[in-house]
Amino acid sequence: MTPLASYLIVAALLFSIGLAGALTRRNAILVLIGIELMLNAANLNLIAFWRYGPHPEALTGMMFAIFSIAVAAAEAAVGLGLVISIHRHAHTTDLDAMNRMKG
Amino acid sequence: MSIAFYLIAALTVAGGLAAVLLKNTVHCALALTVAFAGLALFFLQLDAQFAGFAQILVYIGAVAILVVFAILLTRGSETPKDGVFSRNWLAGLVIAAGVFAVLGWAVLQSVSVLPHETAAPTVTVLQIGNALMRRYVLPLEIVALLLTAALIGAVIVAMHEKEGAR
Amino acid sequence: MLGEGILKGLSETIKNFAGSFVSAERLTTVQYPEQRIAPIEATRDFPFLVYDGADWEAGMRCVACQICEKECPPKCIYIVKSTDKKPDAVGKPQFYPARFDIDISVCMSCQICVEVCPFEAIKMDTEFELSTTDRFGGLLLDRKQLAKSDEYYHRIHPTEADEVDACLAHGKAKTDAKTTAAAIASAVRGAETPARPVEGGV
Amino acid sequence: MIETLDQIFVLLQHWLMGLLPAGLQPAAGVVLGVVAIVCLFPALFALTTVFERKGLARIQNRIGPNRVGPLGILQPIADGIKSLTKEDIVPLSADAAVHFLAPLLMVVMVFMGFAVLPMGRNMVLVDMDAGLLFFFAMGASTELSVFMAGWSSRNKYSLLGAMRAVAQMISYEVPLLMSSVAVVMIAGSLSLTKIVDAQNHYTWGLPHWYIFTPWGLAGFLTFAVAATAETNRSPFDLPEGESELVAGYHTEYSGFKFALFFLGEYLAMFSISGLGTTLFLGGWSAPFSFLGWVPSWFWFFSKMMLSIFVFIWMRGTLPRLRQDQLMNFAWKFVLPLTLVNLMIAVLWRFLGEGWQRWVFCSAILLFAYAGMGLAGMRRGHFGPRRYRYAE
Repeated sequence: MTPLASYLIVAALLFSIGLAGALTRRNAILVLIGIELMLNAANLNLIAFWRYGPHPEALTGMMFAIFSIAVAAAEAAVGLGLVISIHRHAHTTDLDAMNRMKG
Repeated sequence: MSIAFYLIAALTVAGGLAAVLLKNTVHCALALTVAFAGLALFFLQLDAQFAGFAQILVYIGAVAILVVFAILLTRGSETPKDGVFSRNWLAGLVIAAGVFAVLGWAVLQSVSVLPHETAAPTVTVLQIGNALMRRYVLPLEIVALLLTAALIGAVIVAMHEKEGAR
Repeated sequence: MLGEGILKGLSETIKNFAGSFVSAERLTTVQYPEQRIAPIEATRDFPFLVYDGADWEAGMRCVACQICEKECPPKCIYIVKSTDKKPDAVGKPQFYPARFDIDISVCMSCQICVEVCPFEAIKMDTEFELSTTDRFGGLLLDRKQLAKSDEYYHRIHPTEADEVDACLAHGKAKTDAKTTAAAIASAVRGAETPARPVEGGV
Repeated sequence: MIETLDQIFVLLQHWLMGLLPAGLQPAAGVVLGVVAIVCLFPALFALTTVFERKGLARIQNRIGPNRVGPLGILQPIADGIKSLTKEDIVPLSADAAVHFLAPLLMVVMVFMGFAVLPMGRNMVLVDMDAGLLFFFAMGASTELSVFMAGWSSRNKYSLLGAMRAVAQMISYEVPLLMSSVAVVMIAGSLSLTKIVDAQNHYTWGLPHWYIFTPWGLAGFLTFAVAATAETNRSPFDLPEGESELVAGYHTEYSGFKFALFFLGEYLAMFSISGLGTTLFLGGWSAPFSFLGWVPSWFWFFSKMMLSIFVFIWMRGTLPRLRQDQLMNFAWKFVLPLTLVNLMIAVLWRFLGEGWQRWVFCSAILLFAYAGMGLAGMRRGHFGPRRYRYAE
């Protein structure tokens, strides 16, 4: 197996773990944690492709990863702000309990 | 592959698994930081120093702290009595397994065409800065705008009801 | 201007820092076991029992009236009254404490025992180095350990001791005067009507 | 001779490496450097604790510890023996694993920061291209250990202290980074050795340290404020405010684990002082060109210890801030000032040589400082305490 393939497998595994977490946990914060893991797996893919790609000096993959890190930080801030807001409104972060469209 | 790769991979995957499986939410957040640290080590192994340090600074220094703050603010550290997994956890697990199967199959199918070991590129921070300021200046500005919007948005979303109650 | 107070404070502390090296009178503390500050006169910590004369057991002013035992808020005084009477310093037969214990680990130095004592027998000490390795027995003082001479009392609290002496002398003078007056009166009465028996003196 | 003295530690390392077979030499070099750092800074920590106690005592017109050894110099040894032999208490309801990991993580993360500090000419463990970023990444990780300590103790004071500490460290990390960015912009590098090299030249015998420029002075002051808050030192020691929170996040720690936290705090102080020295005070370069013969590592450590003295001095002077004053100060005064300072640094870079840039930059900075300070004072964000009900 080439090094790139093993990185890709690890990234795929991490992505699936994150997806499973996001889909199966009840707590909204845990869902966000799962999404963060998925984003990170994608970052690993980007960096691995950059490193073993044909033109590493162009920095495309690395730039993509850096921007993705910045975007993920924004996503986490807004997501957790939403969770806190929902908790204040509904007094729970259990997603199964939030089954109504009405506030 | 070197031993270091397997060690880091084991650390990262174990951290990720613990983050989605543990009962206590704060433990999940701490396990998540282990996964983040493992990923940062991966970045260092892939000669992406800058991205690795940025990963530690942003994810461990900010996102993980944000997550634990959110957990404590929402009293999420108490384990709920009716289980931590949602009602349709089986469906979620099947979907995730399916996604992994597809991804893994795709990777294994393309092993033969994937490039082999290449020479390590030397990337200085100066090059990254130049790239950010020349070729990627538009995305940089957009990210700056997005971060500002996110900052204001997060503040407004989290503060809104308190202002209304006053 | 902004930050001026911080600079002022910093200059003040650096003055202290440097000054404490050059002038010894700046130093507010003493090197305790070697250097000691004499206690001020009103110092008080734990009670002790005053005795007159040379023999602590004979000269004990305490007559085991047990008022202090009753008044003590934390109940740290324990007294056993004697069954017999012994002559006190002036030769008058009195009860005396067969046991007089003060648990100084309980005592709160309130001085109430001193206030209520009608015989000026219990006073406050200035001795504070009482630490022992035995926290039960070592801190329970019996009457021998508590007994301190009148001279010691005069040494640690001179003004207060003089007042007490004056008060005692005054009381004694009053009683003396009463006894003498009664004696004279009875003598006079006896001279007038020798047949009547002598009435009680005091 | 002078050259040898300057490079004595480097030569020592090379000599020790030469004793080993060639294959082991690179690894041995790193191990030797790590061992040197791991031995030196805790020793410095021990000395600093006794100097801090004696310095504070002198500020309060006392003598300070003087019983153990001559002038009390052996006091840290006595303290060390005491904390090592004390019972290690873990609360029954505590999260044992996290409770155990928190002090270790803290000390390890703080030690990592020393790896990129140039402590003398050629004396840097890893000359990283992104050294400053590495330093801040490691510094950011200590926040998590503080949270872990506070949360795992299951004690309200610990948790409150930890939340205060984390909020404070996050708030002051922004001005800390921003004031360093000004230096990075002027020096054109994230590598700490290159930053020192950029400051290590002289005109008329005087050095080109960044603190001797308007933006550098402002940057240094904001950096110092942020560094004091980042290391939880007085007057920003709210996380450990003993009048409110017993001992903050290490309330439930005793014995050796408490000693590790104590060590971690002081090491953080050393590393942030070293960073400030490197960024603004010319690192290991001599203050005058005629003093160039003095070994470079001497200058680094004396500058570092001087900043430690200032830390102690401030601790002996300033009263503790209130939580709202702390946050207002960070977000409404220090952060805007660092942002203005970034602009000033740009201006400085593009105004070219000459007296104009000195005047312009100083004037704008003074105006910003006075304006923001007075506006904040008038709105009561910081400044003297006002009581609503009592006067």
